[in-house]
Amino acid sequence: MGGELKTASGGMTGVRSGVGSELAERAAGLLAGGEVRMFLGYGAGRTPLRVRPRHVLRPEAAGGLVWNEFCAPSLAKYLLEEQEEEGRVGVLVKACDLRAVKRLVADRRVERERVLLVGVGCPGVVDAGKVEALLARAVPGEMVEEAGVRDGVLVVQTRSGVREFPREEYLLERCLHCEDPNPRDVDLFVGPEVAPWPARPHDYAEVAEVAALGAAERAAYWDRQFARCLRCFACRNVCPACSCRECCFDVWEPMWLPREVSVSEQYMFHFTRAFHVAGRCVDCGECERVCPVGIPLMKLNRALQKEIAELFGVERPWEPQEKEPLAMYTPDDPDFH
Amino acid sequence: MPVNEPHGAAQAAAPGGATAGARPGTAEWEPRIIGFCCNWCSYAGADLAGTSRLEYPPTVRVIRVPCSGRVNPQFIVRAFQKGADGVLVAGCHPGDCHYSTGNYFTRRRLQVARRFLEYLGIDPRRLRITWISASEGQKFADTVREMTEEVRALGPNRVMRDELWAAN
Amino acid sequence: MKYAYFPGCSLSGTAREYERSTRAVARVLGLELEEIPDWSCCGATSAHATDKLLSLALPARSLARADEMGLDVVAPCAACFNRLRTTVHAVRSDRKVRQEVEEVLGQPYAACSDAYALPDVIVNRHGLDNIVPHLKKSLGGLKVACYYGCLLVRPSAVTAFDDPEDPQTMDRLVRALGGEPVVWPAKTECCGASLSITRTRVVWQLAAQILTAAQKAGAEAIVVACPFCQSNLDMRQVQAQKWSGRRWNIPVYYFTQLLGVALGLPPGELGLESHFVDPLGVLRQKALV
Amino acid sequence: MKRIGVFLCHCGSNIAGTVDIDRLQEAVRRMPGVVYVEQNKYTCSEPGQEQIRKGIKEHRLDRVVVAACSPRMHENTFRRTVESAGLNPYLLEIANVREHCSWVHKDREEATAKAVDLVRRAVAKVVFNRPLQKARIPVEKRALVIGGGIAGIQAALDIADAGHEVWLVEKEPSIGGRMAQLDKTFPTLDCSLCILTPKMVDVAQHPNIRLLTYSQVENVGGYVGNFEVTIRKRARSVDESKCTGCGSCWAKCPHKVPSEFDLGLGQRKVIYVPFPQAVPNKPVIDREHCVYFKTGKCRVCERFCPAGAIDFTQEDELITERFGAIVAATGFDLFDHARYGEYGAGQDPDIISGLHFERLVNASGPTEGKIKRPSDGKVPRSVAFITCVGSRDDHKGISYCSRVCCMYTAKHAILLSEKVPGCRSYVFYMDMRTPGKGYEEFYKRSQEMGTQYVRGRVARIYREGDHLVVQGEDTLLGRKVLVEADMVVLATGITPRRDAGELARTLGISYDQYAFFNEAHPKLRPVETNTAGIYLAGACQGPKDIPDAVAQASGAAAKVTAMFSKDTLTADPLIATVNEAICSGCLWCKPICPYRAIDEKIITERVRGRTVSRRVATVNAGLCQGCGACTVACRDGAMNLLGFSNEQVLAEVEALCR
Amino acid sequence: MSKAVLHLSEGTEPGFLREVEQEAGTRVSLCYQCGKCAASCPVSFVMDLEPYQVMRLVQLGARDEVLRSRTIWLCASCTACSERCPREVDVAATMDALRALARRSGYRPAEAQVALFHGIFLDNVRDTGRLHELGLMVRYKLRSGDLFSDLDVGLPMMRHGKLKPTPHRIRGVEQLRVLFARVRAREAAAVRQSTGADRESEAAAGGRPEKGGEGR
Repeated sequence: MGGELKTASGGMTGVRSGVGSELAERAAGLLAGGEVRMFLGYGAGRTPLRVRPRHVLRPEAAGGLVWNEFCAPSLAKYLLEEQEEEGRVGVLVKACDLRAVKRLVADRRVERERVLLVGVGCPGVVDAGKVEALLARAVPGEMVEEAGVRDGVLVVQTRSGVREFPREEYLLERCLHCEDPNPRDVDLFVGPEVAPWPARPHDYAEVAEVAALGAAERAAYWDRQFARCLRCFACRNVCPACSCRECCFDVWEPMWLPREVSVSEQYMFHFTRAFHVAGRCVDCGECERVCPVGIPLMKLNRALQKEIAELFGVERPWEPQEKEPLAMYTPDDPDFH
Repeated sequence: MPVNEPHGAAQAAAPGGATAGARPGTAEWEPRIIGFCCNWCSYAGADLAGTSRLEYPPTVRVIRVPCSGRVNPQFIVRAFQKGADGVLVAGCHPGDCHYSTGNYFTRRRLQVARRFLEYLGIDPRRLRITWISASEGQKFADTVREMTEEVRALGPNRVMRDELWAAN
Repeated sequence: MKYAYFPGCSLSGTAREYERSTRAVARVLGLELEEIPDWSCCGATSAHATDKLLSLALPARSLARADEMGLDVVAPCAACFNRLRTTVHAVRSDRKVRQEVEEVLGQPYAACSDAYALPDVIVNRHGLDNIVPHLKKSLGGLKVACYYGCLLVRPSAVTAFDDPEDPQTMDRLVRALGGEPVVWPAKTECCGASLSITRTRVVWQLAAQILTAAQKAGAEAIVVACPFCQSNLDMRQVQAQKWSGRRWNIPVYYFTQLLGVALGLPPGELGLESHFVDPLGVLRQKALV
Repeated sequence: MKRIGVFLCHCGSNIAGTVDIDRLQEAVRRMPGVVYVEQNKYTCSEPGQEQIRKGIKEHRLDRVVVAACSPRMHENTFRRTVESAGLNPYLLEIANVREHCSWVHKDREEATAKAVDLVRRAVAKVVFNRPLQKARIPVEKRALVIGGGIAGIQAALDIADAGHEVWLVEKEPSIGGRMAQLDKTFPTLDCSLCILTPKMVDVAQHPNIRLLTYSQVENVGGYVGNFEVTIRKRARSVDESKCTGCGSCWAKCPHKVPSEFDLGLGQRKVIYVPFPQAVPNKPVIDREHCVYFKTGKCRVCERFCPAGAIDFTQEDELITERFGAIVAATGFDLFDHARYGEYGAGQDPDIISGLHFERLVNASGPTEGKIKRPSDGKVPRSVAFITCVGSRDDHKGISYCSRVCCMYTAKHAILLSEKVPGCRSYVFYMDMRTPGKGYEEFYKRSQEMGTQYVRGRVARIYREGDHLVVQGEDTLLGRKVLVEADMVVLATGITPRRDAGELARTLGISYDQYAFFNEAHPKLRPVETNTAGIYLAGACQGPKDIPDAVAQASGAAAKVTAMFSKDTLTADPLIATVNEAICSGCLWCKPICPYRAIDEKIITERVRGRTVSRRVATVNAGLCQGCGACTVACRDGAMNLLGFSNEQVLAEVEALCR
Repeated sequence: MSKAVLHLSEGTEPGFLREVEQEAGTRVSLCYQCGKCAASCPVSFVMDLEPYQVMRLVQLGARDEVLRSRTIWLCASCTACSERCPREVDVAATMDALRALARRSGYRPAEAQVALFHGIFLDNVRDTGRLHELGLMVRYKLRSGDLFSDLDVGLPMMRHGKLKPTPHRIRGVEQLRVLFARVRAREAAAVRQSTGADRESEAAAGGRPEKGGEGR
């Protein structure tokens, strides 16, 4: 990746790193050639640590597209609204984003032919929330002026100086599990393939932590977590498996989820959200990343993945299955005593 | 997998006097169990328990559904949320379902739902899924009796209770 | 295979020859029998005829010692086997019964060890294929009526030894020894065991029926696995002949004695001298002795 | 706001005996939406129903709740009542305060509290009930009868005589079933085949009946009025159109095997008809034993067949057809007496079952009607009959009474004394059960002919020399008895066919712990099953004699013809329905439906000024049976189930938890 | 079988059936008089009541007639009846129970010698831990007065060494003594509890079976 510290700020006019420029050219070419009516990529964000989704309609505007270690958000869910317009849409996808798009296609909410997938090898992206929290504790009140990753180390410049964060500290939790950072069977691939790194196995360790507690402690644990929930529905909005046209939480009759914010309604919301994606969650971790109050939503999703793996022998429940585990049966499924 | 609390120990104090789960007016707390019974087998089994005058504790209230496959896990959460101390889902024996495959889906969904509720802190003994045929009136009565004793030992359900929310 | 050996009271008395032939055969077959230290009487019929708890507690005392030895129990005598098995079954299936037995016994008893009949151990668990290599002589088609009596096979839910109506364990053994087990209808008819002293006349009648049936089936010998059956058919055969006026003169062997003969053991070691009906005549005919 | 009327039933003392109806009424009056509450001693009676009609009119009720017995009993009754008062029949809910409350709880306080909850549940649900109309589904006016015994034959003839097309499928090469194996029938001693053969011929010649023998039902799909059935017509290796039934093939066939029809007592050729009066009188090649199929040689039958009808290359044929109704008449098997070690465990050739005796005494049987002992062919001088073998035995057999053994044993005794004068016949019985017309007189006739009836179950039977000894007890005397018999006939009990459970699963009907098919109601609906469109006839539903089997067959036929008398059937409206406004078209629901009732369709709608087309799910009202499994797969609740909707169930849960 | 009229409403004790069922642990009420037990019974020819007749009388509550019968003492416990009963009634266990009830209620056993034999057998076991056959034979002959039977067999048995002269005393005899005492104590408690029941039935039945009898 490389690129001097300065350019990493990704300012509108900054010199592009290698992949960034190749991406911009390809996007412009696609738009100019009319292959896609729009290209969905990343643009500079509010702070150097973050980027913002960028809908590019005109070839000349493609210059604003960036690619760096801060491109954490998944762009898959934006395809949902784009389905209503005619024409094909190009979208930049990392390996985890590709699983999200496959999920939407499997759920027949996005048609594969109307999407042009542009894959990019992902070096592992920064967990901006975590870094900002560390900074806030270390140098409260200071803004991030520049930030960049050089040789696997995140370097952040603030008013009082430069701080460095090693890779294990700055990476998003999901990247630690990433077995293959290069999206396969995409339409186009920009930049070089990235060498994979030793991935932490899917051993549901964090699920087991809570599971080991006694029943009362578990209930108390989740009470504390759910107590913080603002019901902002960010987790639902970002989730590729939550693609209903009108979510049951918004339906007035029947009132699945009363609007009152109380501990029992929190349980109803979180149980339902997790159970609705059970067997279809692609473990992309976006829900946990976007949750403003940091509720460990992946613990819920992975607990369900673990049950489904154990009960029905689904080795990789986070990969879209050919038949949805809870929409099929075998006569000799495990039974109740 | 999660450690379930031994009988009643972890469920705070024994349910003496009017506690959160007690019904108004009853001195001693009685477990409140919601039963989902499928019309063709377990509801008929419950009817048979009636015609055979088998006695069992009045702790279960039955909701008739066409098939156990109709029971949405959200109904179960709604029951626990609104004050149920136990939920019973009874269907036909696998292979005997009137709709041929309904209970196969019940078996899959509620296996996962039951373990997930356990993960969230509800003791799995509060949610019992069992198969009762139209000729098993005795089994229905025994199931209700066993479940009542188990839930009584566990005490009133504290999880998902607004009262608790107000308490701490 | 090693077993806790529960000989029972009659094997040191009226069934002396059953004890000696059992020991001899076990030695040859490499079957280790370790006598339960300080075992006591199983109570036989008198205990359960008097008090149910007594009939369970008495065997429990010896069974508790077998538990400590960590060995399953083998009982040559059908009555002891039946009582031991009933106790193990009762204690395992009912917690209340276990508490009562422990209270009366004055020590814990968890019914860990199982109890097996001697024919079951030798023919089924030890197995015929481990016996055939040791055989020295063949019974030469000796026609044998295998008599199981009642306590070995009934109640089948508890004894679980063989088919209660048509048991075949000893028949298979006799065939393996070169003998010819006859098909006859009184295999599991009772010989009136507990009445042999108090109502001897009844035993004569039952013995007569059994011996006549064996005779009609062409049996040259009867083989048994229970001291009561042996004494009622052998010892009282003479009396029954006087009482009924019939003649049978059929020798009654313990299956361990016949097995011993086929293993080439001398009659002296098998207690063949202490029979009432001459057991050696038939064996000499078959050049077995 | 809804105007709900609640009618509380006393059911005599069945409910009022344990539930305090007055306190219940007090509590119900305060429930939201309830404008009228009333008590009735017998709500299901005519005056009770009249009060409901009056209540609806006077109080302008738009919802009705009846707190009485189980909805499985009178839901339809009260729907008709409500409909006759001008209210849509589906605006009704039943609270089961009898089977689920008053009958099972003794404490009056607790029972009343529970009754209040159950009524509150019904009231909370009825608020969300919507007026529904019965859907109309077409009826395929063709009936399928499974099983060609007397019951199947009678049902087929009755339906065909009513002018409808009937397919009769029989597993054996010929129809006739168990009755064809019998010699005479009680109590009239008619020759069984003499009264059966005419009916078999009628079936073969009836223009409306298509007869498929040597065939089995493999798969049943669809639902009442529209069953889709796949039938496997096994290869006979004989071309039925050419074969004239002249019999030269089975005369010349060089190989013999034990005849199943004669239960192994006699032999049959490898190419055979099971019995001379077989219908169709067309042989079948038993490919398992046919030399040609093993070694490719022989083909004698082909050489001697004048019509060239032999066709070794014939394959099994799978025929699929649509049927409106199905009648199951698969008959019975006999209890296997090998389970009784004390009765010889099935090893002794002279200890035979009642059906064996029928074959011995039958003129077209293996011994041409002369009663001979299977072991050595000797004519028996004394025969012992034993009833209740297998029946009424919780330990080794079946707990129920098989109803016919006493009578056919009496018949056997009569036939024996007629055919073998001077032969002593003993019948060991426990209770002589003679319930039918002319049955007791038939028993008396058996006694008059010298049959020795000994009251007591036999302990054991053993062979002694060339005869059998039966050891029993005469409990009227209180003494043990012994009988020396040349032959013993065991009257073994009636059990369902060995594959009855499998067929029940194929048909989707329920069966009891013995695998007899479950009737809809033991007293009121004996020929129907819980699966609409599938009817029962004969011993497959439970042990019965020929008169009952025939009566039940005509009953089933009447039900079928009643269904066929209308062109369409009113289908239950309680089916799934899609709210197209919410439906995302993800079709997660589709793989769940066992009846393949869910499909996708494209709808076009105007959205923000533009016409847009999108995919939504749609439910075929004819196929959907209303199980609701799809509604749970639909995350956003677009798929709902009428009569048990999400709104209703949620309301019920909340009502019961308060 | 007594031919006296059985006054069902006064001459019988309804509680007797439940008492027997509890003691025997089997449902005597299920017996439907099929006779298979009697047909299987090897010793029914010496019994005064057939096994199913005993069951019938227990069902009817004819306590005296059953507990005075010879049948309950002559049953050889060969369990052919229980094995073959189509209603799964444990007839053999019922006979055991009736013997215990008879002894508890003080009925004189109709077969005194059988009861005596069991008593001596158990005393022998209690005193030495194992049964000493010779001791049993001698004591039984003296107490029953039947001195001369089996002498023709006794001598040859001696010769064959089948009659061990000395009893074998086990080490744990004390444990056995305590065991028998505890069983006796529990039985006495059962008697007190049942005699309470006896008093009501006694009033109904009129007259008390005479005391005495050898039963231990």
